[in-house]
Amino acid sequence: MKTGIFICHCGHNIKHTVDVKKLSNFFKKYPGVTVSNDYPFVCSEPGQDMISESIEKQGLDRVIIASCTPSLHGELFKDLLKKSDLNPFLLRRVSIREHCSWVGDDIEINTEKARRLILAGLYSAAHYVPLEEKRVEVTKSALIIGGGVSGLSAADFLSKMGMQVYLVEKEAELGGHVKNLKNIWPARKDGKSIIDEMIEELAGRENVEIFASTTISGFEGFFGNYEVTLDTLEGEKKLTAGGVIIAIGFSPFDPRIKPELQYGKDKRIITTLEFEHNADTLQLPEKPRVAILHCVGSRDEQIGKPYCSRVCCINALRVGEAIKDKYKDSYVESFYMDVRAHPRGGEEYFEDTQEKGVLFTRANVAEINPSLTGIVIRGEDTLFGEIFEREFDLVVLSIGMSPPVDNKLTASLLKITLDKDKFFMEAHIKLRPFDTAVKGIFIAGSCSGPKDVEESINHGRASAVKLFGFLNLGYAYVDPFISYVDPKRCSGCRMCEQACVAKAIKYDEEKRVVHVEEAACMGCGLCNATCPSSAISLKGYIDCMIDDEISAFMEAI
Amino acid sequence: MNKVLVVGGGIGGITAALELASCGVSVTMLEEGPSIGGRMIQLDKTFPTLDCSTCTLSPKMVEVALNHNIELLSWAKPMAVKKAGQKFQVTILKKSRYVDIMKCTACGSCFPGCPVVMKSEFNMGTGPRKAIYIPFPQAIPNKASIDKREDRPCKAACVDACPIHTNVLGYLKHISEGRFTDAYMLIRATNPFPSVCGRVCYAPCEQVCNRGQLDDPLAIRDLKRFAVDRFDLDSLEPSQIQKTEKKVAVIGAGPAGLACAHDLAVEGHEVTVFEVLPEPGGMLRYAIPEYRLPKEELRKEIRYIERLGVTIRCGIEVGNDVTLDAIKNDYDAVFVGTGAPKGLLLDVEGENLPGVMDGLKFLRAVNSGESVETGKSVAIIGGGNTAIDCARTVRRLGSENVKVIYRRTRDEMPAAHEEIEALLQEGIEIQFLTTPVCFYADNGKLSRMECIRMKLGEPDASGRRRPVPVENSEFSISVDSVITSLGQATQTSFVEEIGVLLAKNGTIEVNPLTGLTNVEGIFAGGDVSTGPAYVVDAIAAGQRAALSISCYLKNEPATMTKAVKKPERLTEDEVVDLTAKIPRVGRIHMPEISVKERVTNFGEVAIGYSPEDAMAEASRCLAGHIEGCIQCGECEKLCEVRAVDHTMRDEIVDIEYDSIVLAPGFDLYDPTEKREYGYGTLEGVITGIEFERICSVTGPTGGDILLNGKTPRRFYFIQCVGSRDRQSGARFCSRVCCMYTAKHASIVKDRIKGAEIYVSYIDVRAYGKGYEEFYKSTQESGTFYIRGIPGEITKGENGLLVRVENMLSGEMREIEVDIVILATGVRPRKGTEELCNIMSIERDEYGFIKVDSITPSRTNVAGIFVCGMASGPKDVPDTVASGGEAASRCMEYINQ
Amino acid sequence: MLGKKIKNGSIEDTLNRFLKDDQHLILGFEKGENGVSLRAFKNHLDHYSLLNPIFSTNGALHLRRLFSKGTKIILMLRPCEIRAYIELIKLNQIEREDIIAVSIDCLGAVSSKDKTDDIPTEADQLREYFKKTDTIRWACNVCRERRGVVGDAGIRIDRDGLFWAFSYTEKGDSFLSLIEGESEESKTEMLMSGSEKQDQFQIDMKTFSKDFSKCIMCMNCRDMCPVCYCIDCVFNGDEYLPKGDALLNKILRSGPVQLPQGKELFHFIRMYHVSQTCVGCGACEEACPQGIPLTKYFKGTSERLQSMFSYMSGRSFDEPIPYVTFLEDELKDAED
Amino acid sequence: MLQDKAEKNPEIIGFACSYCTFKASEMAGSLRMKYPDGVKLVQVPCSSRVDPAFVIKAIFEGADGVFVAGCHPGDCHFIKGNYFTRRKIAALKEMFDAFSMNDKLRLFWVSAAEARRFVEKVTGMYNEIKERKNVRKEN
Repeated sequence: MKTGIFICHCGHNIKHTVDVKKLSNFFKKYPGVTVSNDYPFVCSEPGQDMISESIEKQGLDRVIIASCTPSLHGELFKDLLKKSDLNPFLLRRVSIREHCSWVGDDIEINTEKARRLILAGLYSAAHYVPLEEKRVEVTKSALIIGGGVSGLSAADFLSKMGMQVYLVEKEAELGGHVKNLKNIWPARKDGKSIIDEMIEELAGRENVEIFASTTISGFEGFFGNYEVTLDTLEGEKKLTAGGVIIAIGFSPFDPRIKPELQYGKDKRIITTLEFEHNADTLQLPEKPRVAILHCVGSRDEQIGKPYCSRVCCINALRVGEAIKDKYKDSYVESFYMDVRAHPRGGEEYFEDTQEKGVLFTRANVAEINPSLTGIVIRGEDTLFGEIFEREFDLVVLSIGMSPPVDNKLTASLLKITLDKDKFFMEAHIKLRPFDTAVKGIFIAGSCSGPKDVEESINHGRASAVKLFGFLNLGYAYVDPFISYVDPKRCSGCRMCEQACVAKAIKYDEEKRVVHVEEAACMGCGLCNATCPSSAISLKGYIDCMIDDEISAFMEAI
Repeated sequence: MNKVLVVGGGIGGITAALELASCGVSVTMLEEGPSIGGRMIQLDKTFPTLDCSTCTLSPKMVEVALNHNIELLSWAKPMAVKKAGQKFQVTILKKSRYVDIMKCTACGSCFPGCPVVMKSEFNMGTGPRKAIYIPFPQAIPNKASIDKREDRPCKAACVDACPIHTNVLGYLKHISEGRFTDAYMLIRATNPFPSVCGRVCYAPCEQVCNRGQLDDPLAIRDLKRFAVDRFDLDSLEPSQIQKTEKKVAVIGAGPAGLACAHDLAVEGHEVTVFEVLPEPGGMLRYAIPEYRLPKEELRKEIRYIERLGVTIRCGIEVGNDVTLDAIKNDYDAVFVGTGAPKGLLLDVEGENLPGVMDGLKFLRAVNSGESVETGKSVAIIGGGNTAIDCARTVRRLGSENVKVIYRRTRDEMPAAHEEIEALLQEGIEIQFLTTPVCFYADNGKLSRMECIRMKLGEPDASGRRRPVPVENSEFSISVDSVITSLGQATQTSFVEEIGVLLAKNGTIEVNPLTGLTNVEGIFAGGDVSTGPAYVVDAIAAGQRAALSISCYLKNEPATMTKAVKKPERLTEDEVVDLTAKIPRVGRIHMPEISVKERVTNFGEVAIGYSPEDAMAEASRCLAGHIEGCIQCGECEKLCEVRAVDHTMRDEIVDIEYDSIVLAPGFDLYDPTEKREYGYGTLEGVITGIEFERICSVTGPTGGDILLNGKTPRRFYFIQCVGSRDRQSGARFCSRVCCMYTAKHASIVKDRIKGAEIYVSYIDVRAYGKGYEEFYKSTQESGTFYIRGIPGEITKGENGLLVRVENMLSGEMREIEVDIVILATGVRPRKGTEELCNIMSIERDEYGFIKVDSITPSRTNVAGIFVCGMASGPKDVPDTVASGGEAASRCMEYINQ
Repeated sequence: MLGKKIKNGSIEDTLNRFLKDDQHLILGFEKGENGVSLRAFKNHLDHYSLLNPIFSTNGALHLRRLFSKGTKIILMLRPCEIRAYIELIKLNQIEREDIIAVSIDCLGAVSSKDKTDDIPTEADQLREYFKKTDTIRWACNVCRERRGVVGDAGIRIDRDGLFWAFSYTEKGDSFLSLIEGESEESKTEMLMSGSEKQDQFQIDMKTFSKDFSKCIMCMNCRDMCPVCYCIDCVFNGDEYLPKGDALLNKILRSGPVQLPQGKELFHFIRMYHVSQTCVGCGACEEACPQGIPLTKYFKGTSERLQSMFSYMSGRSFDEPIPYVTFLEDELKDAED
Repeated sequence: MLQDKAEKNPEIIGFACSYCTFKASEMAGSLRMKYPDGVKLVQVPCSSRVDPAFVIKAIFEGADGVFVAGCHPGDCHFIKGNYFTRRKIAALKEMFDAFSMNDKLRLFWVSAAEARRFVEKVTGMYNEIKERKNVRKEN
């Protein structure tokens, strides 16, 4: 082994509290070390030249640079090794600045610490092997589950970009819930026209295959090449998809779960969705009295729906507005907890609706009693602290969004997780809101939690562009720091497989050992730490590297 | 490869850029500030999971930096955009950062030296930063930049005039802003004798001070003394030094020798100083009188040098007690700084009479505490500083009739102007154009001196007019003693033994830049090589020699000090311009002890400034008048990789792009106009984002929630400040304030046990995933939610009084709290308007970029897309989704 | 609870009926000349014993890496053996499909090292015997589960000395169906109740070092451990225990080492590896030629560590091994 | 090199995840915060990479203390890794506890921004171990 050690002074930053000369002299005599130099600025041009010259002239096969923290000068030194025809993964950076010279004052002590840090690097690097960013072939096709506005948006983008798209819809017709909405706020458009436009676009594209009345019955494989079995009207169909976007939407809350709402027992009590459908055919007196109840099936811990459904306040406003527009002399009262008119323009809409005459009462509704003349609502006005009892001709329940009916099935089929509310769980609630833990599987739209049309479109397209980024080349490069299995050692206990968050480990029933699907591995090393016989190892962090680092720190080897 | 421009480096821009890059597009990302990260990186935690914002965002930022498809330009913004067909011709302004990012190692060595303290934008002004800075440790690019906004009005002639290039601008800036210790440390960085120079320097800086062209030059020296007086040097611990195991001998413990020893010791060499006199200090110790330079001040400086590890061996005369050759053999290098300790002779009859004394010997005797009898009438011959020191010393010894005899006129007197003034004030007469010709004794004791009048003739070699005796003008003066002070000479015979070359006048011949003599390993500097000069020149010579000795010991070629720039004057135009801008303010003089009092003892004459006066005087400095970098050059000195380059110029480039994604982000509403809340006037009323920084572990308090150093216990949060509010022109809901308030409340609950927290709200809009639950748990953990927005905040007895009507109970409450946090709403980012104007993009009534809800990133210009808060308030996940959506539209556009 | 009473001799009949099929096997105990021992029966069984008063190895050890299907096997073993079997199933070391695991109430056993000829094999006699002598193994004395309540089915003894068979799974039902007679409610209390809780294991490193100083690193403990299932142990390579040149290198670099070296490390790491799967059977101690009190350590630590996750090795087929799963809301005070 | 000096002071090995704790330690460095030299870090991609065997090995090789530090639960860059870490290290701590070595192993959550917390945690651990060590020596 021919190791080159280059110790940076970083001007005074390291040299001031670390005896760099002593270190370089120490390592000069160390077995396996061919070059040991200290230099004022290793990152400077002459510093880099010194390294590449040493690599060429001395034939170094390991390079250790003891300088600032590895995250600084990101690719600089790696590129340097590449230029010198040395695999960049044979480089070891040792931080003797952020982790040594800057955090201690005593030269002698720091020098000793730096020595051990470099020693650890040296021991560890002895186990380094050249690594490659491996290329894996991926299928340039996407499976989109759910033909609602989110799924359609994703399909629209991906097909426009030339990718093969398989759009699977459980219902006979595409369009999800949006197609049934008459007046989408704030676009003020008919939902059907929006959907029709999208479908029309897709229909003309050769690379789009739409499977209506179809469900997924089988799902195997890994990122880049998922093997999917569809249960279509024509029978089973198998296809390969590089990635999947799940956009199965939501199911409307069923108010029957709360019998006190009297829903289903009286025709005069309807949901916002029904109002959308039947707004024109509703039989109402000339001066109708209409009550709108907010938060039906939302913010209700008792029925296990503690979350806010995000869209129902706006839906309630739409109902109020529609009635006021049609019946100028109507009496419309909205019973709410908080008016969450948060979307762009929502607050203004709320104000406008108030100006149109819709009353907003912050209330706890206690009872709904249908009577002959109307429906009597009893409750407490929480602003004035009064008990009220009023009669209405129509009660509209602004229902929330519940998880999609197929949530559990899909989750277990695709090996993804559900959150506590049984929506799909995102990889990170802030920065990866439409990703799952499994690479290449996305959750778009309201299947991961309530969303309005704009947000669902954003989700659909954003997950599509991400998937496109993964697949567009037809191949993908795999991070070199991933796990690999030594099949001779593997006992096939499948503990790693159970623990793997990325679901990147697959068991071979025949050989009774596991293997790593490289494209799916995230490189966390959990499997490595889980395997008692270390049959699975994380490249770049294999056991003996870390063991030897410990030994170097303890001077025990 | 298609090219896309992404404007803005917040989470929206980062998302769009990363997505585009992964789709194989070449992305240029413009960030107006020094680092990407936007608002999100300023957050301490993110709701509803209370994730650390830095942890989640910084990997993304690093991804941007490492992605080969993304070119990141910080300090850059578009200036003009022209649509050419489907493409865009974009003119980009690349503001220079004055730091070469290829060289900068983010070590931060430059920050402490920078004298310009500014409010940190990253910390929303809750903490300071320097003019050269990295906004936060995780910044991308993690490189320093200099906040230079204006050109310096003066030419910093002071720095050029100073032989040791003291950072005058810098320490004046520090003093003017009350950072006296920083000022001292900055002085000390180049000067091992601040207290000496603060007192007895001849201040060449003041002579060239550009302000002097407007009114009076700055009192640069006196301000130095002020800084020195406020610092206790004995408490300064020398920093650790790495030893080189090289030995250097310094001969002569005067300013040159000690300065040299100081710098060599800092480099880690083992230094021994040989001094012939019983105490170190040279002329500073033995020639300059106590009333000008108290000896204790000097001792402190020398003590510090000793604490650096320098050994000073007094009472050893090299050449006598030990040979130079022996020293040369024992040490790796030798510096000779023996000065010019010999007084010159007058060469007139009677000069050897008792009662006629050499000025230097006289001063040495007095400074050594010997009693010297001078009698009643004393004449001092000479016109230099030493002569004046002698005269004033004699006056203090009790002689009543003290005269200075000088053969030319006052204009030719080499002594410092203010010294002459002080002399005259103390009642000492100067006889100009006079020179003694003979001394007479009575009973072996000096009694009389015969003088002759002179007149000025032709100029001599020194440029001064040569005095010529006036014939028959002899007259005599009765004197008890005479002190001659005619100039000094070197004593250099001891160096000849090893063959060091001497000049005719006995000075050692050296290379003036390196101090190297003709003998290898022997260096010299100060008066011994130049003949008598000033303290600061000697220090400079010592330092130069130290530098070349260090190089010599490392076997490196001697580094020549940078070519010295001549001090520049303001041009007349500049003077006119500045006169119009800057009001005339004369110098504030340093107070002195009254003449009556001062002549009775050796107490120091100058008393020193009060802090107020010092700050006022220092703030006259022209350089300090500007905002941002004052170009004092300190960072340049401190940067070892030479990454600082003040000469960088802004660059303007034209690049063609296929599409543009705008993600300029947002600002927060400035609640100053809401007088009822007292923001900006009442202490303790702050905004949410300021509170965020105070909470943040990366913030100015390291995560301790402190208000004026104390932990507040009672908190009042007010929501919807500048949102849902027609008054401030914002009817819209800002969408994030309800939740960030809940987050703040839960952070407070977590960090301050028993904190009392109130939140005023209209509606709690906890609409996102997990938000409602988070709001609930905040409420359940003991945060009082009050429905109703306070009418007024006033100052109460023990804090702030919030008057609010709780709409749910109907009661009017007056709540006393320690801190009020305003959940200020979202506004379009400053500069969005300009950005839209150059791209002809429409905005809505509030100034957000206009979009449509079915194609939420599409603007009115095809090919330009928008994401994030620029088109209206969004929380982080919505921003991420919109970033992706914008990228998707952008991909479609460029693939048409 | 509903179960089947086992009449005298009926269990042999049942098992023999089962063994008539050529593809059927039984793993159980046989009374022989040298006392009771573990035996795999094919075709027919004689001298069958439900109880085995002598412990030499854990029966599950022999089932490791049993993957073939088609041969139906009934395990008639001690609870600790069935528990080890269940852990091995979780570890995918046994194909469960054709195996019925029956745990039998265990009265305790004598170590094979202390075996004498007078040890009775019938339940009531055995009880008396253990009352009179103190030869019962320590591991059995502190056993966590002596009852036949684990696996697919269990054979229990009631206070009247009657044997009962209970089913716990579908397979257990099929086992019960082999036994003649109808299921009935067992009204009498069972002889054996749940084990009393043992004191938490607590020791210090000094004692540990002393106890293990005798170790010769034969690794018999590992080899005989039913749940130490790895086909290639990490301690076989040079990584932890350098040998030969690797050892020489180590000595040259850092100085003298004690030989055989690494024994404390070996036991400590093994203790962690089996911490969730150890059934406390004491097979390791049985195998130790040096008489190191291994059970104390392995059983002690594993019980402490299992209780953290309310886990008990071999209690159920469905509980995942704690290290491969987690709850978001747990171990709040784990952080220091 | 400095045998006698090093021997007196505790040696602590810390496993730090790349995304949070190691970042915090970098930040501590760039802010010139001070902490004892006895603390040395092994960088791992995720705290879940830490095999308890490493910890055991470090202790048997003479480390006076070991800490495993990662992102706060829920913050893991690898989504769930640190939940596994928490289980494993908590169990290992329990095991150490059984052997009366509970002072030797710690589990910390330190986010990328928490440089000060990092320094406080490691310094606290170091000082406690040092104190205990000295007490032991005196006895």
